[in-house]
Amino acid sequence: MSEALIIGIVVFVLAAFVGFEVITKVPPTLHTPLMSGANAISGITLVGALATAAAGAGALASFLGFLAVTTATINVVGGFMVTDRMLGMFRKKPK
Amino acid sequence: MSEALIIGIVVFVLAAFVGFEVITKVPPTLHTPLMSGANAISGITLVGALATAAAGAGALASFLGFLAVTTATINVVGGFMVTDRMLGMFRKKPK
Amino acid sequence: MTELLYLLAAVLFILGLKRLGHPRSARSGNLLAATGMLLAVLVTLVDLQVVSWLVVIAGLAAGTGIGAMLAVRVQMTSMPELVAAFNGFGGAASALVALAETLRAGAETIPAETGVTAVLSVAVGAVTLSGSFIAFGKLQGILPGRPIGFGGTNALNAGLVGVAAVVATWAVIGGSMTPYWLLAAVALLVGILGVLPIGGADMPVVISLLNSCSGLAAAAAGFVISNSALIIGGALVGAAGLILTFQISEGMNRSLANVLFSKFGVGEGGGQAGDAAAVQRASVDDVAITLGYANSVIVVPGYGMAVAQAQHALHDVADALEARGVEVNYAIHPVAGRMPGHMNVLLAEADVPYEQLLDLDQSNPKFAQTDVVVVVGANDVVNPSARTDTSSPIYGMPILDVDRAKTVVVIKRSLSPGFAGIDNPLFYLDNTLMLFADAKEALEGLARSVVEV
Amino acid sequence: MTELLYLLAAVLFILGLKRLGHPRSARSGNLLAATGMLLAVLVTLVDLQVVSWLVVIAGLAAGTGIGAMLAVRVQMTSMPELVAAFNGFGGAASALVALAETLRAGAETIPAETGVTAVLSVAVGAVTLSGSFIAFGKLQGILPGRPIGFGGTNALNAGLVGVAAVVATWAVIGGSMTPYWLLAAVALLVGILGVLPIGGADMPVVISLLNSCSGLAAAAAGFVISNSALIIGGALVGAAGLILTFQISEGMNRSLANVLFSKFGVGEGGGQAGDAAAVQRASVDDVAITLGYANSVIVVPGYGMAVAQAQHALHDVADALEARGVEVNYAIHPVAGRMPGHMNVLLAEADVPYEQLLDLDQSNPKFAQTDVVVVVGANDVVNPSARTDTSSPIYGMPILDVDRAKTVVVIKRSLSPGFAGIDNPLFYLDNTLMLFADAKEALEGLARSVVEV
Ligand SMILES: NC(=O)c1ccc[n+]([C@@H]2O[C@H](COP(=O)([O-])OP(=O)(O)OC[C@H]3O[C@@H](n4cnc5c(N)ncnc54)[C@H](OP(=O)(O)O)[C@@H]3O)[C@@H](O)[C@H]2O)c1
Ligand SMILES: NC(=O)c1ccc[n+]([C@@H]2O[C@H](COP(=O)([O-])OP(=O)(O)OC[C@H]3O[C@@H](n4cnc5c(N)ncnc54)[C@H](OP(=O)(O)O)[C@@H]3O)[C@@H](O)[C@H]2O)c1
Repeated sequence: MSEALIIGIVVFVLAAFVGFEVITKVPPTLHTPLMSGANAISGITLVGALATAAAGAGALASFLGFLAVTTATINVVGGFMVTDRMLGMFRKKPK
Repeated sequence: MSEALIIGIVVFVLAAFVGFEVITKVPPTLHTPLMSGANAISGITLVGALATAAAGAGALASFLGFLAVTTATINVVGGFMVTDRMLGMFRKKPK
Repeated sequence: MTELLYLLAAVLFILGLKRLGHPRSARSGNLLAATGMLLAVLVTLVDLQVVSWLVVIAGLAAGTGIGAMLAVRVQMTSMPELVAAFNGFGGAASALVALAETLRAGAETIPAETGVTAVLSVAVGAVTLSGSFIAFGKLQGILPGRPIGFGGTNALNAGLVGVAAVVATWAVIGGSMTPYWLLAAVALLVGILGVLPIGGADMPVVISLLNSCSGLAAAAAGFVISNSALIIGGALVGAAGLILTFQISEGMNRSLANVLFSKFGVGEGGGQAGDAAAVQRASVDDVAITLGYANSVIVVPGYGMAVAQAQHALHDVADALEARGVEVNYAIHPVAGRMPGHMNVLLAEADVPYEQLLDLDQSNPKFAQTDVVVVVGANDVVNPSARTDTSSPIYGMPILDVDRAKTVVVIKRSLSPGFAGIDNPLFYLDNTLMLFADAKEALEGLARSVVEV
Repeated sequence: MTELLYLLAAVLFILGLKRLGHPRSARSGNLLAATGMLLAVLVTLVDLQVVSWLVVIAGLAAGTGIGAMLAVRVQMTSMPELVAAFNGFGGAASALVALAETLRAGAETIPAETGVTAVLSVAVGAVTLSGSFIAFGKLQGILPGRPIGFGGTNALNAGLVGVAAVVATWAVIGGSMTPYWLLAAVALLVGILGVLPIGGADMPVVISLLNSCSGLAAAAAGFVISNSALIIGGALVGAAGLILTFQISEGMNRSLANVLFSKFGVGEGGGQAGDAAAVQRASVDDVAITLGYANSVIVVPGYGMAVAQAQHALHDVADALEARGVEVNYAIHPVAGRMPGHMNVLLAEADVPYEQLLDLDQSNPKFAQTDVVVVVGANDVVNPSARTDTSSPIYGMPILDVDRAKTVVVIKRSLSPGFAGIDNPLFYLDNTLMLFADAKEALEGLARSVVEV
């Protein structure tokens, strides 16, 4: 196994533990926004998509890269915005 | 900054988060055993002590290595044993 | 430096997720996570040797435009399906990253261990994509909400997973692009056939599980391109999403396996209406008198309130009653409506005070001491057969025990069943009055009449 | 492979710590963590090119012998100081690892960034060592338990920390061993002067904080020798220990800063006894009658019960009372005795049923409905001046409100004060009876007399 793979595994396992521990008993009201926020975070794949798109290796790879950036950006931007909108509704508007 | 240092920092931060999250509200009865058990885990420095002692680089370094192995082993062996003894007393003995 | 900034972004994700779990801090948590994401993207753009800026900028612009438009435009009631759609896009992106990277590096030259992670990313990403869009379709009503499938669905799916495993092995050892494309196709099929047989009521669980998958796909893509931000962020969401999935299915009183493989609620879809002669009807004025002379009233809102957008009218009725000295509370069932928290959001929009919202455990002991319960467009969540009828598809689900109140008023348009497609014995009880009307119209009428009695 | 096995060991540590926090799983958690440690050590031994097996084996054997002997031999009442001693050894080991490694690699040749981590490891490890042994001395009674120090202690310590920082910088840029040795010496002094001014009652907090430090020292040593097991394990303990420290000081109703810098309980050490003429004395037989005809009795054990080893006699009295139909419970204050959980351990040893132990929140509402409270060798934890006397050193500490019971019986040898060195107004109340005797003797007498009344 390569060094990079091993380090990746160590980092993955630790981060997964953090993910498990960080979510404690969440009130049902917050299930949807939390799901939506976590979903936006999984759009971190955008960083990978940028790397791929930037490399510009051939038409097909570029096209895939473009698609990847677009879809990932939809996920990120839409995800955080809609979560914010949902959470905004929980707050009483000042009259 | 070297690659190794950066990876070390990433791993350190993630592990610290795990440590923070893993300890939730602990009943006072368990404060002492938990402290004692955590203390035994910090004896992991024994692994480093072994590496140093094994290298055998000169009398002084060897002596320091020997001391390090001894003190770390006291920490580890004594720590886990005394924790177990404490926790054993919490259990009702079967009559 | 890049790595440390990625770590900072990851820390922001962690703190954001943590805060998202608590009512007071949730909004700031979302902002924190978004800040982390912005940081990660900026760092990447600065750090990269960008060859084709055009592709990058076009992609970012298109994605931002589409994402923002969808997020702003969509109706409150459609938010769950929107989350599903976004999630599908995320899965697609991870699969595409792995495909593009394999293509760029050359399928012949990448080492086997990178191949393994690429294959994982493609497979999990594609399942997330197709599964999420089937969920979207079910919630939007494009596809029928009821489970679709035949006897051997589970077996067929198991077979497809086997095929995917073979194709994946081929990809890792074969050294050509063909099996990668094939794998993506098979995985898309697995996602479709895996979600179709699940009833629409369980979609929140499915979406949450697919969300966890999209995290894993991102982490796998991170291994392919050796990027720690993807690995950490993906692992975080993979794990947190899994825990959340268990919590959501627990809130619906279902086990995860049961949700995924049991075709819950194979009801007739449409469902037949009950016997209208057997119920006691009441007019708006009858109900106004009953309410006006009560001491305590509990309102139980359901999906019908959301459809009719009757939350403001409901608040007006409550105000009128409170002006007469009647005590008014709201009992919120955890799965009332079509997404967790649906009722809370709508009532908050109508400025109903947070303190008046009672959850299941708070409200159930109160019904026996309550004069009138008003059920506004709710059905399954107040169906007593969940307590008594072992053959009912919702048997065992904790419900709001409104039948214990002195009088129950049910406001709905007909005797049609709700989501689960089953009849409701509550409607035929001696202490139940049925007010057949659109929720908004009925409540507007009530608000006027209550003042006059 | 080594790295993955280290990761497995770290996972066992994490699971072990998690389980240690819950009563049912605590013991298995400790075993899990110990298994992880064994794994890490074996992996290291297999992986290393050991040059000097003699040094390695001698160290392991000596450490195991000493550690096991101490762990088995020590009295229950001395466990906190034993934990302190072990912790000191751990800190020493981390400092020694960093020193030996710097020596081996050559202080001239190691890069600055390794120097930084080496310096951290030496400094934190040395503070942990000396601080832990001062804590040990205070708890053992070798050093006086009361705070030792003079007005400028905090300032002096701040100055020493400054010196340490200068020496550390010298070490990083200087390229010789001298500043490393010097740093170790200064850090030892900081540990001594930092802990001396802290009262013995706060030692559990101090030990827990030093435990967190020893984790950080191990992590720093891990950076020096680039070992992920040390980094993960050390960071875990560093963070978990810090959280635990806050919880312990919270349990004692103190803030951490207050513990470290305020010289709490500068009382006269010995403390004077109160006025014996002002109290109502009672004999064993008087108390036996009072208890025998009560309906409900709550026992409040304290440090005196531990000293007298009176837990078995206490259980016999409770049995005799229960045979007469009297309801008996035990109220356990979180800091009764000399370590958290002290009373629970002793009562468990005497087979007192777990259900009869009430904590502070459970017992305080009960006292007003209780006929007789028996205080066995407790003092500070039932001192009402914590509620009322703003000048008292224990003002604000939550206490057991035993003075609210109909009758209070206090069993102790004299009117001498307890740990905090202050008099106790409880003893002079009209509803308090003092039974002056050794706790064990008094309770053995009571067990006999209660049967006869
Ligand atoms: N909360 C979630 O996360 C979630 C997600 C997916 C599924 N579900 C499922 O959805 C169901 C929720 O229960 P529920 O009691 O809220 O709703 P429900 O059982 O679906 O019943 C809603 C009722 O509202 C009535 N209605 C519809 N439009 C109306 C209008 N304009 N005015 C007045 N009434 C109207 C309908 O009767 P008429 O046609 O006679 O008017 C219908 O019976 C549960 O089965 C739950 O498992 C929940
Ligand atoms: N739990 C912890 O973690 C911890 C750690 C360190 C310090 N502390 C401190 O320790 C104190 C604990 O309070 P506490 O009420 O349990 O104990 P305490 O206030 O220290 O009082 C103990 C009493 O027991 C009596 N005693 C001693 N030997 C006895 C014997 N053989 N028979 C009968 N009585 C005997 C003593 O009075 P006579 O001499 O008159 O008999 C003394 O007044 C608190 O101040 C706490 O802050 C607690």
